[in-house]
Amino acid sequence: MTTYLASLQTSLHNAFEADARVVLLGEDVLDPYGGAFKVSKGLSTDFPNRVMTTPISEGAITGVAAGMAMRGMKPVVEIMFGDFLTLCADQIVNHIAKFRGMFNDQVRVPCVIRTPMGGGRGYGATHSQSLEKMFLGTPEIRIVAPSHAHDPGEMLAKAVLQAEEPILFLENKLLYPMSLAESEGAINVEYWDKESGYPTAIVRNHSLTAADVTVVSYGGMSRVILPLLEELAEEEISVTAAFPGSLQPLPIDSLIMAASESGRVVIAEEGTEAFGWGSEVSALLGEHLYGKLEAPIVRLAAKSRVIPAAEAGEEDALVQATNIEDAIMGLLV
Amino acid sequence: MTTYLASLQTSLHNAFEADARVVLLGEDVLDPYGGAFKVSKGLSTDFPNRVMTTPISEGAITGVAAGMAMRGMKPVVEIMFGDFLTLCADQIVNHIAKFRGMFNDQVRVPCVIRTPMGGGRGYGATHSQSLEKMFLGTPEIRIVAPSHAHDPGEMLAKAVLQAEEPILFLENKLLYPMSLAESEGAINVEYWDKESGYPTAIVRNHSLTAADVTVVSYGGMSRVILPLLEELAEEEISVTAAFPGSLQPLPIDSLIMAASESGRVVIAEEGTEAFGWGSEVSALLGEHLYGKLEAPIVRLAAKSRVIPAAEAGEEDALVQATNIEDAIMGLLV
Amino acid sequence: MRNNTAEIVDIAAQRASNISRLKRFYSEMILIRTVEQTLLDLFSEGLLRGTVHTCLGQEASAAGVINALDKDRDIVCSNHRGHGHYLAYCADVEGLIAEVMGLPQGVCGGIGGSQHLHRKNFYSNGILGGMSPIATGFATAEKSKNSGAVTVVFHGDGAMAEGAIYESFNLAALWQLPILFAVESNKYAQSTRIESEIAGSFLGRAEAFGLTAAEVDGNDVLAVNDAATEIVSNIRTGKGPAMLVLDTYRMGPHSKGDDDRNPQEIESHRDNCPITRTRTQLDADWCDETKLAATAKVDAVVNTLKASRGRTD
Amino acid sequence: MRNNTAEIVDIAAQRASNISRLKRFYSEMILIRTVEQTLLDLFSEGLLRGTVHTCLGQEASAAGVINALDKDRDIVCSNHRGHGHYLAYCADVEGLIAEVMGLPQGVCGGIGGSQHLHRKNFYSNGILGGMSPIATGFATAEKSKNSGAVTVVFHGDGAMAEGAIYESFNLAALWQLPILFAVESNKYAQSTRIESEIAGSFLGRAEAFGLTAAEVDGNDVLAVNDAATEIVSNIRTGKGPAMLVLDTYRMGPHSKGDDDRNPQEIESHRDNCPITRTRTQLDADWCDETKLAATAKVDAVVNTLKASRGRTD
Ligand SMILES: Cc1ncc(C[n+]2csc(CCOP(=O)(O)OP(=O)(O)O)c2C)c(N)n1
Ligand SMILES: Cc1ncc(C[n+]2csc(CCOP(=O)(O)OP(=O)(O)O)c2C)c(N)n1
Ligand SMILES: [Mg+2]
Ligand SMILES: [Mg+2]
Repeated sequence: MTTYLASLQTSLHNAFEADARVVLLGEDVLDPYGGAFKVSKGLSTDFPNRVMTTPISEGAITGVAAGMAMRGMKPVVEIMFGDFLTLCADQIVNHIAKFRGMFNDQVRVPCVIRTPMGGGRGYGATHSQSLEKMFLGTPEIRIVAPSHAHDPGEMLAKAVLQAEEPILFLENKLLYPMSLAESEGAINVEYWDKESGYPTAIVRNHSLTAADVTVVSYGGMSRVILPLLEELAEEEISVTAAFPGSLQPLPIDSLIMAASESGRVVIAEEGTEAFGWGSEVSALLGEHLYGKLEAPIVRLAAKSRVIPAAEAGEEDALVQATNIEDAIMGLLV
Repeated sequence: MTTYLASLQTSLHNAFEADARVVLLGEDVLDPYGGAFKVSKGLSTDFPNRVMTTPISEGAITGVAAGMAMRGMKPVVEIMFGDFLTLCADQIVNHIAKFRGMFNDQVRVPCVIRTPMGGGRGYGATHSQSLEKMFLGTPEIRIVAPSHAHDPGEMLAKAVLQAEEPILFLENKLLYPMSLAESEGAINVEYWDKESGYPTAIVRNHSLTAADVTVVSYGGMSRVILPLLEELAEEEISVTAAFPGSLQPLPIDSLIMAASESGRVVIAEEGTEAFGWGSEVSALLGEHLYGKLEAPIVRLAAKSRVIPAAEAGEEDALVQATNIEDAIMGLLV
Repeated sequence: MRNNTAEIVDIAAQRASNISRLKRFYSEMILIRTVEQTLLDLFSEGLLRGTVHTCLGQEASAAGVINALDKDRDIVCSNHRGHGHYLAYCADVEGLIAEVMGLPQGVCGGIGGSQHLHRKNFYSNGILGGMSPIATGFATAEKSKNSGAVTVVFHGDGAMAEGAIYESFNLAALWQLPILFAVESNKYAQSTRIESEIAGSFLGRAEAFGLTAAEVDGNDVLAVNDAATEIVSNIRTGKGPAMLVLDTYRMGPHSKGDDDRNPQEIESHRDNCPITRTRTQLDADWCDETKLAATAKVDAVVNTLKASRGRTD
Repeated sequence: MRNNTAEIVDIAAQRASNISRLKRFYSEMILIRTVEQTLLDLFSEGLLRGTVHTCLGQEASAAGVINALDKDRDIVCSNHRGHGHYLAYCADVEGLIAEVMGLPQGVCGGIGGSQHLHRKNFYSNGILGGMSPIATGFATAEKSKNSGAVTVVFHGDGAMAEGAIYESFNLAALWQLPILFAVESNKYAQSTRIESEIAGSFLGRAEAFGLTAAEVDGNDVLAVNDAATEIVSNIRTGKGPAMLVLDTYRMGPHSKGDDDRNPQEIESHRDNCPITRTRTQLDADWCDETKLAATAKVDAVVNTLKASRGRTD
């Protein structure tokens, strides 16, 4: 079975073959290194002139990608760690996200900014964050994050080859080596919002029309949720999990539908809680499902402090399967 | 009556007198110019060595302020427009907000980053934003925004002289020339969370214990809400408005209390809606007041697109008093 | 003897060509100035909002540099003080004034405003230094497409303190991109003198990053155009990225009325203004007529625009 | 004759003093190397997680530069590859190893980890270039307090592509700050050679921003220390900010096992390693003993730490 990483690698390869306008730039992306997380491995060997290794200038290379996109190319820029998006913030927010609108719809900036997010590898406070919250809410960019239940390569192909808008494409460090999840045993995976190209993965550990609890989450957090659903199936606790592939814009109808399967919602994310992705999801569900929820929505997220390098500290800071399990159980008493 | 601007000016002056460790740095902050919005006017004349004009290097000067703070000074750095915080993002998120935690509580970074936010002046897409959402949710920084019903100078004094933590201090361009709001006529202002130094202003257009609707908002948005409350008083629609001085951390208990006065909540903010400040407020209130709200929470915010320079376009993009009035009325039918 | 005659003929031809270039540049510069002054007037009349950074006194750098370009394929990235660049690029008086007035006839429908202009290969943004990575990306794309296009990006002296510019220098030099960094050094950033903003030297900075660099009297429009033409041709023929520093002086306020400079200081630059200097080299009557024509043109545009928003003088 | 004798005496004294400095530096460098190799071993054993960027081959810049400082008041800002700087600063073997192992005895309680160290006036962060504004702020504060303290901030050659550094250069020169930018040019950034990362010249860059700049053989510990001592003394006496480029070579992998360089290339640098070079100038037996002592010291620390987490060899 192919891994999350291999799916991305193959997808890039195919995109390069499909469209000569596609280029990739980033730090250390050339072979034999192939990028810090190996996503571009093999690419520069096959397409030597279209893979550009860059100096360590995250801000400028993001702008360069945007400039190339505005002049007819389809650039993919790799930011080595998602934590470094802080350095790209001005190019993303005040340039990339602004051009189309402020130039009165006369330009397009179809660039893809790929970056790995997340902790769990002991990298410490500046290399483990989930900083997407900084860009969530910025008009005119799409933010995408394949979960363990997605085919990340398909989503990347969509973003690189077809999208007209700028896309922040979030990968997850711990998912890279994992095999893609499939329907198997108690677990059933289906996809909603397929036409968007960034489907919402609906994962159920039951075959009922109603569920005990709905878990809404995304990206790397899925890694612990799928095994948890298997476990809970044995205890006959039926859970529907929704992992939107598109964090922004959100597939609101799908989330409402998934939440309605149970009326009991747990939102889990790897980043911190306040003003996070889950805040918007909770707000939307609370507003739309007013009077229809069986219980208050529960949000789970990282503790509001730096992520320690030490293993125990890091585990304590980030949401673990047991936290999610406890929240689910808490909703069922 | 003193203005929002004068209150800030006086406060800085007093802080400089009170503590020799206080310094101010920023672009064009020297007299006679006194800063783009004149907040430091007069300061360099009275304290010539402690006001430093800087080159146009927002990222570096933010780091410089942090460095000075870590070495025993109390720096205030002015970022000319809040939109330029994108350029400070790495220093704020990966340095200022990290040091205390990742150095195991062995350092403090008591710097104040002051900046004006907001639109309404026709400055266009890159000079009119409310970008606080980018930093809301970042652990270990406080974000403060005096509204029209606050004494901004008092809050600034607290931030500059007493705070141990890094503070993002958000001013509002349209509030600068306005006289500070006071209890007057139908309007009654009281303050909760005073002990924090960043009080929650509770503004009522009634003297009842219950209200028809609660408006939760902050910062510049207050400018249109106070007159609206006066108008609504004439129609005998009783509204309680809550303007937390501290956007992060949020005074949750106060917001719950204010919301409970009516059970009908309108959240209004100048920034865009998705993943904004209001998302967290709506989520919190929805979760805490589960089953106790009379109606779904309503959020009002800027349209999810760039802010046009043209007047009509800008008005259309940003929340206006009529939108808030409509929302209040909508909750009462 | 023959040689001598040939030389004299050459010199005469050169002089004639210079005169014709000077006339063209004068026309453009006086149009720019008229538009800028009109915008300040409209602001005073309350018909404009927001910011208006005018380039009074700096018209030569716009006319001189942009006329060194091949406007059909070359690319211009401009900054907050970009009206002159825009007009030198496309002479679209109506699109510009309407844009700054926030009218739908504006080149960006009034959405962009003074600092955010785009037409064909012209792009501006109000974030100082921020367009340098974008321009570097433009140049990267054009180089990879082998289009022969040159990208020029304008910065003020104050903006040269932004780190993004040096990241761009490094990239431009590493990748030998067809890009020109034009620095309009008017000695001030808003209220602050260059001595408090910039250490070292611009030329040294560019050279140390591997760019070729030159400096020119930015108020001598022919000199600017000559320098820019040579540099652009070098860039186009693959000689790598370059910087051109244009020494000039801002005669007007930073934006609308904010000017705390000593009036005597400003006055001392009056004779050095590129329009005054060009005028002394041309026929005064022709200049006056040209100026009148520019005024008439701009007035007509303004009247149409005022009418369109339901107001006239 | 007298002169000659005096000279001979001077030279002898100088040599003796050099020998004693060399011994001190050798001890420090061998301790650094032992710790770094131990960390790589602990990683292989699964006792470390995360990143470990070791400074194998670059020990001379840590020892040479940091021993030019007044450790009681001067400030050190370090980067991702900061273990050597840390040990040269405070010799805290246990605090460092424990920190990298994620133990509570670590200098930051295991929260910081390899890239985020702080003790007294030592601060490091893993964001390349990011500490330069912070260091500039330190220097601003110390200057305004008149403390006489000098701040040194270390960057690798690759990090020199970050714009924050040039904003800091400009500030440091404008404000004549007591700060030294030390560039450890090991010719690689992760997998990428310097030629693909950096255009122009480091010295030129610093000078063009108004810093004084010097370059030194970064593997000659005495030369490094001499150069740094002179520069630090100039800075301390108010001669303004400076840059020192240290030419060196990374002998180990970028972090743990990622090294695609040609082994022959690495081998060709073996004899130039600062420890090998220093050893040839000292008594071999003394060096061996010193090395053994370092190993014993580090082993003891590791054993204690392993025990404390409930494991031993
Ligand atoms: C990133 C950023 N910082 C600050 C500003 C505010 N600002 C606008 S123009 C200006 C001065 C610019 O000086 P300079 O670059 O010399 O250009 P000039 O105005 O002299 O043409 C400043 C500080 C801005 N627009 N963008
Ligand atoms: C802002 C930022 N970008 C990228 C990285 C990832 N990274 C860590 S070390 C490194 C290479 C650094 O090269 P150099 O500065 O030469 O230092 P060296 O590793 O050679 O000592 C990179 C790209 C980072 N930590 N921070
Ligand atoms: Mg200027
Ligand atoms: Mg290196």
